[in-house]
Amino acid sequence: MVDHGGVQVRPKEVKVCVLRIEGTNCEDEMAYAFRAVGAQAELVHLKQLTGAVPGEKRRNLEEYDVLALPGGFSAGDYVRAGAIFAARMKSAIGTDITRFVEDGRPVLGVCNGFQVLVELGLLPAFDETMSKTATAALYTNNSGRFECRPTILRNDNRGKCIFTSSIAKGKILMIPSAHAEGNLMSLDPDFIQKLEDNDQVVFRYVKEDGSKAEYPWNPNGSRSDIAGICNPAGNVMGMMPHPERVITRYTHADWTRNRPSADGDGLPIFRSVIEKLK
Amino acid sequence: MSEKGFAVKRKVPFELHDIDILSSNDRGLKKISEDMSLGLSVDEMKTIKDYFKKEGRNPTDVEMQALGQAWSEHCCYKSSKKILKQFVFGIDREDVLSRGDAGVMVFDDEHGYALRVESHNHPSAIEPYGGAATGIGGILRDVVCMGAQPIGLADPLCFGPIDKEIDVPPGVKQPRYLLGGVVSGIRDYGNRCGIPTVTGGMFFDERYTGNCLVNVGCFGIVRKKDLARNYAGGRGEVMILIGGRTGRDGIHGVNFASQDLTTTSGEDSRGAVQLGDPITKEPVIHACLEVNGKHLITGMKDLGGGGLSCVVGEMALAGGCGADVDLEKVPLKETGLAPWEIWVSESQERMMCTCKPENVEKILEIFDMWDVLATPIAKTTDSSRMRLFWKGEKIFEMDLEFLTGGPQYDRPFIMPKVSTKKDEVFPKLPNGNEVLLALLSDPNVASKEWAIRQYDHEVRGATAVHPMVGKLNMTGPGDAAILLPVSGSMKGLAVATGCNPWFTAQDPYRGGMAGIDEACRNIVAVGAKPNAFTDCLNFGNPERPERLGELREAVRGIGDIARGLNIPIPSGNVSLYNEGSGGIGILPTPMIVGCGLIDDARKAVTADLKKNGSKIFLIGK
Amino acid sequence: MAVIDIRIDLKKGVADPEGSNTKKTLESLGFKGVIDVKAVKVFEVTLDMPAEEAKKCGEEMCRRLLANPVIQSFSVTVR
Amino acid sequence: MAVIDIRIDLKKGVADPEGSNTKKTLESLGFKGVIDVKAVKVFEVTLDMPAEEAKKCGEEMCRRLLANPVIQSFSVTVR
Ligand SMILES: Nc1ncnc2c1ncn2[C@@H]1O[C@H](COP(=O)(O)OP(=O)(O)O)[C@@H](O)[C@H]1O
Repeated sequence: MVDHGGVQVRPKEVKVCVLRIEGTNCEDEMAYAFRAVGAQAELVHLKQLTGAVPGEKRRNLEEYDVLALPGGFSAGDYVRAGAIFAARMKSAIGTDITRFVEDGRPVLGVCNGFQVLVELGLLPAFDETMSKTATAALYTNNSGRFECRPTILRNDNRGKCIFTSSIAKGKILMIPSAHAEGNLMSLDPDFIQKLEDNDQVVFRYVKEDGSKAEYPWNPNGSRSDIAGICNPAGNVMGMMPHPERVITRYTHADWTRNRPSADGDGLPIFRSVIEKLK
Repeated sequence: MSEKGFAVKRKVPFELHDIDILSSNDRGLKKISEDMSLGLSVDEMKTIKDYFKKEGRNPTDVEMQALGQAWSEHCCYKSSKKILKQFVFGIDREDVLSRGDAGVMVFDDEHGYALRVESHNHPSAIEPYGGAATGIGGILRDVVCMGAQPIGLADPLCFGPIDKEIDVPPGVKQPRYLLGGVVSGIRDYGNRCGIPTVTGGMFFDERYTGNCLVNVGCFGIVRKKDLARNYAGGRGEVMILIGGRTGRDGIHGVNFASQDLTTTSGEDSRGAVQLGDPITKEPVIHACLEVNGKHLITGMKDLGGGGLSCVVGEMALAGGCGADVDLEKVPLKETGLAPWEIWVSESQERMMCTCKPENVEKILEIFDMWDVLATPIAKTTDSSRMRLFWKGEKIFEMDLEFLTGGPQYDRPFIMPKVSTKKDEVFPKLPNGNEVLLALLSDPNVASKEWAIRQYDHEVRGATAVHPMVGKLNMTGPGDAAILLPVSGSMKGLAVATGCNPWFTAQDPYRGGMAGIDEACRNIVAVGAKPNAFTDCLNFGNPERPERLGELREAVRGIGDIARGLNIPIPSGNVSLYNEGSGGIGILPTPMIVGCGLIDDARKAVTADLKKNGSKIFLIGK
Repeated sequence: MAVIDIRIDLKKGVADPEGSNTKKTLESLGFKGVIDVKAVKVFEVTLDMPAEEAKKCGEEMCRRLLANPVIQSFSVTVR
Repeated sequence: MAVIDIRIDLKKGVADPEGSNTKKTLESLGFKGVIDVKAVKVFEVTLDMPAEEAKKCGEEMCRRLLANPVIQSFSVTVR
């Protein structure tokens, strides 16, 4: 995490809730990424939202403009990645979350956060804001193991997703992946078509020249190379790769090979949503 | 412990025995040490007997077990301390901030960085997954103890050959199986804790078949004003036990680490092997750093080898005080543990902190917020003794100096035979293609990417130079990784490893030097300046003069070159008794982990060739 | 008191990388005639209630936490 | 052809973080009376051989690869 110059956007104080439970990680860099684009990010433990803490520590989801679920792991990813975090959220603050989403407020889930959003039923959410049970799954990588490697994403969203609102369609970004369970699956044969029809596909894995990815460019075997999707309303997005790890160029795996810009490729995602909220 | 001739059960409603050493002769003492798995020699037992003669009573089983732990090689470095003192401890520089559980060096005006490496060899040879995972857990705690946020991990490993199924002695596991388990253990624990594994190495040779080496290093960053001490602030303080519950796991782990592996180790060392729980660890790290950052505590130390028995004594003694412990307050995993088991258990994920009584409440509140168990179990006193109580009964009282001092040996050694130019034969090479292919397919040369990419090396978003460098998805190994420890600053910490066991076997003195030299070159190759080293000295049985000679010479080499370069070694670890069954010793392996500084990481360089037509220079001779 | 086994299987058609990696390793160790290996997850749960009720409770646990219906099926048996 | 279940249990006294984290979550979801949760690994293996032989083969697989006797015990049953 390094300071990033060149941020001129000074929007109204956008308050971001970066949610954590025991065993989450990546929350510091997630908060840092939002701060880098001028937002006010706070690390909030799930306990603080459920009232299981002394008065001055309590928080209400209502107070925030953006909810961010960080990557890494949660509760060791025992049972299934994201399952424990999702079940605890749903039972404790399920209605607060539904209200938050129906209010049109942005929710971002990265990596483990994406897994949590799917387990919660906030993605793909074809029929309702939050489905009762999960309707998709992020399943074990085809390789059967954890993969930490650079991946290249193409913005395939036609304009609905709030997190890519200032990123040109077709734009290529280099955003690294690090996960063991990132293969987006559904048993619905029309799954991909539905996502396409609703403009819910956000990012696809591609090769450097933008052509179709195969392993390792698609690190998990996800169908149609999908790396990130949003809900039908466009305010909930989940993605496997980690934009918060590339806020400056100096954390890109290949920056010594002459990357052109000083910004990292993850920055525009955070900037998009903050600009929308200004 | 079952009823044995020398153990007299005390008339109390719990398991407590007085051990009759006062009326035991040498043979009896030897038998007591063996039957109680104390790992103490007859001479050591006699010293203990003399002490208790002065006390006018026999020791309890709790006291004997505590001595067994405290006087093990692992805890008191009895065979190596003299050598370390003579050659490496003395290298001082004004930017060494601490030589505690981890070494701490100045990073910038406001911060220090922590470094330490440790071995987890024997547990990993028995249960590779759990052994490696708990190794990571332990080294993370050593860094957290300094008040430092862990920012990176290193994992240099040595195994037997993996390119073929080999004949292994009974009880020894296939190197392939061991390597797979160790890599998975490091992956799962490191990734789940969210600390990037950024450097390391793998080395393969037959001589590691019976005794693999799993060394794990950790780096951290701490604000200078938050630098923690590892001992009590003085008398009248409270000791708070933090983290996991105490169980039977890991009992006699340190004695086990200080013995040769025998063929039956796999079946009967279960108590010495533990599984880590990264999900407890992560909140423990957060909570410990929070109470330290708020300056609510006076000292902090992790529970490693020897468990409570070592940590309470060391924290009190170094703080210039004694301690009274309420042993029954210790939260347990299971019922029915005898007091001595609780006292020496090495259950994972535990730390101890000391504080002024008025801060206890605030501290407990913070741990509660993180759902981390924290229990006051002891008080520091103005005596020089440690006492333990169980349901009102005093079950332990010993002089701290005697308990934690431990013996120190000047064991006999033989100067190793050093290979000379005359001994070297340059092999006749077949054609170049064949040689190249053979080299590239040798596990010592072949790409380690399959393992490196299972470790998250970018979590925390602060990895500037990655372990693999070059064109995306066509990368090769880099020389050193660079981390950006301070958010908002481009000052970088370069980290790399160095060790050449083959050299060291031929010439231990120069082999020790070569490890430091390699670590330095790796660091310089990314554009950073070497600043400090930490070392893990993996050697064989020190009671064999030729093995001790190797250790001594290697350490002398390390010391000479480090002093020559004026680069300190503020921390390290010694792992002896690395011998498989039948006394096949490992190669002498002084593993070096080096740290370097680079003022502006934007000026870092990587090894990959950037474009056609560049010039290549060879530097040095 | 009842002890139940909650068995979580992958649904048909869902690839099983852990199973196929294990199969490969077994074959490389020289095991012959291995047609298929499936990795299954079992939770052995001890509940303070009669067997009938425990079974129902186990099923509810699957629906709420232990299984993802998209990829997994579950079955509960009393031990 | 025979289908066997190879069940790998953690031995008594070996910590089971997956089991205990799952228990904690079930409790926080409001499940009552949960005394214990153990995470067990099962491999369902289909073998091209008669049941008797398959059982023996499964046991050999455990000894050579699937189980570590230090922390795990195993049992093989024919389905
Ligand atoms: N080879 C070595 N080089 C430098 N320092 C060492 C070496 N071996 C041990 N030390 C230092 O000696 C101290 C005691 O080590 P040890 O007893 O293993 O630590 P702990 O109390 O964390 O178990 C530590 O500060 C350690 O860094």
